[in-house]
Amino acid sequence: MGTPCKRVSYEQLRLRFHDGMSILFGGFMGCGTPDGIVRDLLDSGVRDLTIIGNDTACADTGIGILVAKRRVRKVIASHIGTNPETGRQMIAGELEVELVPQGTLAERIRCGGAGLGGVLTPTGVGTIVEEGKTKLSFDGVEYLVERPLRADLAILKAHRADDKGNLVYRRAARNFNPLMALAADFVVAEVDEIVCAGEIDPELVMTPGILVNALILSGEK
Amino acid sequence: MGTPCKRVSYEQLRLRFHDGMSILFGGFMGCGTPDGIVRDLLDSGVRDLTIIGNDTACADTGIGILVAKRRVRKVIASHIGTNPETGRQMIAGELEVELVPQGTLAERIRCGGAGLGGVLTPTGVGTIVEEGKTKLSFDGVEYLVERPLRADLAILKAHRADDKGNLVYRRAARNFNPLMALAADFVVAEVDEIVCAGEIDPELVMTPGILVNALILSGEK
Amino acid sequence: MDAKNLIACRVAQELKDGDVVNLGIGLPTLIPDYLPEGIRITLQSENGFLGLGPLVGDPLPDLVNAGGKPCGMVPGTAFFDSALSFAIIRGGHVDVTVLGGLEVDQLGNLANWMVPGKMVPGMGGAMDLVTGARNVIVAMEHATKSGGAKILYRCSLPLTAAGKVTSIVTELAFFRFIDGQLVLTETAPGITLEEIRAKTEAEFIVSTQCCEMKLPGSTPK
Amino acid sequence: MDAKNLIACRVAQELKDGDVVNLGIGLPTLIPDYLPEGIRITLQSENGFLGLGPLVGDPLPDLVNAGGKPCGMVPGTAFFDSALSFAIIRGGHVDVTVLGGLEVDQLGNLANWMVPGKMVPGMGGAMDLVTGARNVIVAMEHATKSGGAKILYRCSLPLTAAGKVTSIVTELAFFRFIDGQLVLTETAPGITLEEIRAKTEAEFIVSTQCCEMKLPGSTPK
Repeated sequence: MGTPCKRVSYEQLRLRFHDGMSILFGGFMGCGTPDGIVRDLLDSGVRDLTIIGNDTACADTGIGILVAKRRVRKVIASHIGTNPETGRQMIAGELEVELVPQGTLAERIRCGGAGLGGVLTPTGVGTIVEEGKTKLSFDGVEYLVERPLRADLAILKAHRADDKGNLVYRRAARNFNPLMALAADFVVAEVDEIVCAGEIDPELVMTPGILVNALILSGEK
Repeated sequence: MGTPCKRVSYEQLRLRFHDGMSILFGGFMGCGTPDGIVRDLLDSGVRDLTIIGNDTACADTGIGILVAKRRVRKVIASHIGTNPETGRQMIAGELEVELVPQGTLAERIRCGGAGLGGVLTPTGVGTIVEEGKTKLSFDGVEYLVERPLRADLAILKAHRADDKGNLVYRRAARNFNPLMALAADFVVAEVDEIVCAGEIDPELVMTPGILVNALILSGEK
Repeated sequence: MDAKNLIACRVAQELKDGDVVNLGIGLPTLIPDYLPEGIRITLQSENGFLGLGPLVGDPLPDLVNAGGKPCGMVPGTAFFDSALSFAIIRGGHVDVTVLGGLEVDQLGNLANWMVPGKMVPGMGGAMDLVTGARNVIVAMEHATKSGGAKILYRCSLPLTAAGKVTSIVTELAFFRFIDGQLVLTETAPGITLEEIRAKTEAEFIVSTQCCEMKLPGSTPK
Repeated sequence: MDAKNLIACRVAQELKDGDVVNLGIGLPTLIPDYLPEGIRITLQSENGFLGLGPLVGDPLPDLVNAGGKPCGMVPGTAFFDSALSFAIIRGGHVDVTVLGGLEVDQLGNLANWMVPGKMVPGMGGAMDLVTGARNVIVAMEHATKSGGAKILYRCSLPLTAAGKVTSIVTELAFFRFIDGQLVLTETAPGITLEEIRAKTEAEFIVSTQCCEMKLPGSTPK
């Protein structure tokens, strides 16, 4: 990672795609999802994906298009209601869906990136979410042990990057992106702008560049 | 918290001090510790404190002066080596010290603020840190269950605040401060400057104002 | 005033100056229109910010609410990632969450995220909100479209959380959970106790102070 | 070159371009002076930043290293809180940690944080660093001041972590842990195998490729 700039082309990025891979995707109803990379995943023909993120957006937005085009084998998300294709394929038995409370999803991804073996959360106790999970009680309060999530690839959307890969997200597009930056074997961010190292205020960096393997300049394709 | 400004005087803050209380203090070797509030704790005569933070600085800096002046009953920290008073009182049996690995300390405080019952960490497995703790194994890896830490009061140091209590830390003074902002019943930040709401870029806020009960303007005393 | 606006208006009277509030989609989003004079609340948006406001003028890029729709922000807004967003929610830093319900029962159980075999949108952030917020207000129409009871002896649908509901507001009645018991505290204008009993399956106590619902003003601001 | 500089110089040759490195206090801080031409590393500072550099000119407020001393920063620096700092450390995002040792044993155990009854400074970040970093290099003088062995059959002092050391560099020898076995791979200039055996309690294998330590150049940059 001592190279002068982490910018790559879609061609170079495609070397990281393979059938059956798992992908963490940033975004919340499409806001903060790297649309260019999603479109390239679609164009690449890669399939049997496991996708992990907050929601499956709509059938024609964000990550939703991969579901609609049947490239996905399994979804791990907190919400699928806005994409009717996800529910339809799930009920038809064509798609495996694991629903995870949103806060638990954030913690599980955080654990995956932080070397933690899990967290104890009260969320889901007394509901079907607790099925099959280890439970611990302390001081009379029950908690579920929720285990880490990681993926082969994380695809992020940031607003600005410097050539070392330091990232700045914009407004509500931050959401899951900073957590996913630690939780995959390869991390690529699609960004609107790439500046020189030193041009981003070090206080403002939201994801340190050492976590980012590659940058795609938005709309470059 | 709908009042126009959260700024308080030391006199008002002192109403929150009481003997035997627990205090989370920001800072790392004094950097990021609110020196004015520490001095006021000393002047107030409050004693039998439990203090929780990274280290006890030196005998004449940061939180260290409270130890040196014997106001502390218990320390929970990752490092006490730079303040000879802490070690001396500990060995003499005058001060209880709980040593916690720094990353585990961060997670325990984070759990305390985030409503989590604990985390599973590999840190400390096979060492005396595991004594008395629940252990869980998953996929052949052992983890310690580390439990949350909270306190009656959190004392933070930030660089800028707006009148709603939104905080911006400066450089390496951030450290434990943002975690502690969620983990105490009352949270006060000593700041160098207070501006109007709207004058801090919303992207730059590192601790949302809803978490901060009171602001002390640095050097105000 | 129709049922939804009546419910929103009544819930708005419950909010206190300075409250941090998370509003679910649909009916709860009407609540800010009915806030009493002088009551200022801070709206939390689970996709990662505090300071949600109505959309004024053109949408700003990446400024969307938790429904993915363009929105505004107030001075003093703070953006953050999903981990901090749910640390705030789960950690008890949200004073009030208002959300819809499919079923509520007399144990304070809520079901609002799935109808097995029919509708499985996912829980999104609801399980964490209901588990972590200090006050959980269920704002919903009293009965189903076909006239069936929604306030039950026991929920039949999969739960969102067990025993966490603090109030129920419908177009007919206001119920509070007091010491674990469901208590009717207000009846809507023109509604008789008999009508409420007829449309409620749950056993409830009628408060000795039970009175007519306070609905100040009538038209939204 | 004295022992400390020899050790620092040899460790520096182990670092690869782009490595993220955490250096303990004392001897390890000499390492950057000996980096080969063209090798650029990023220094992680556990108090909360990536991009530590030497102090140039006047100190900046709140810019201190993990020893609390004023330091510099490079272009592209990023600051963050202690939770992210240790997520980076524990999560395997630090390529190399170099730290001193009181004892190391042939199982890869390290003891470097306390001498019961004598010196209990605390573990600080060491337990997390040794648990989480991909490569753990112990850089220390081969024997105690009184000539006692420090590379032992089994550690006698409380451990920092169990079985995590990957290399040991002293002024006499370079050892690597290969498939769980301690292997001598290099001898310092002018040092005989007999001398190393005499000063080492641990059992070790001599690599068939064991050679003289490579120490390019001689004076620090």
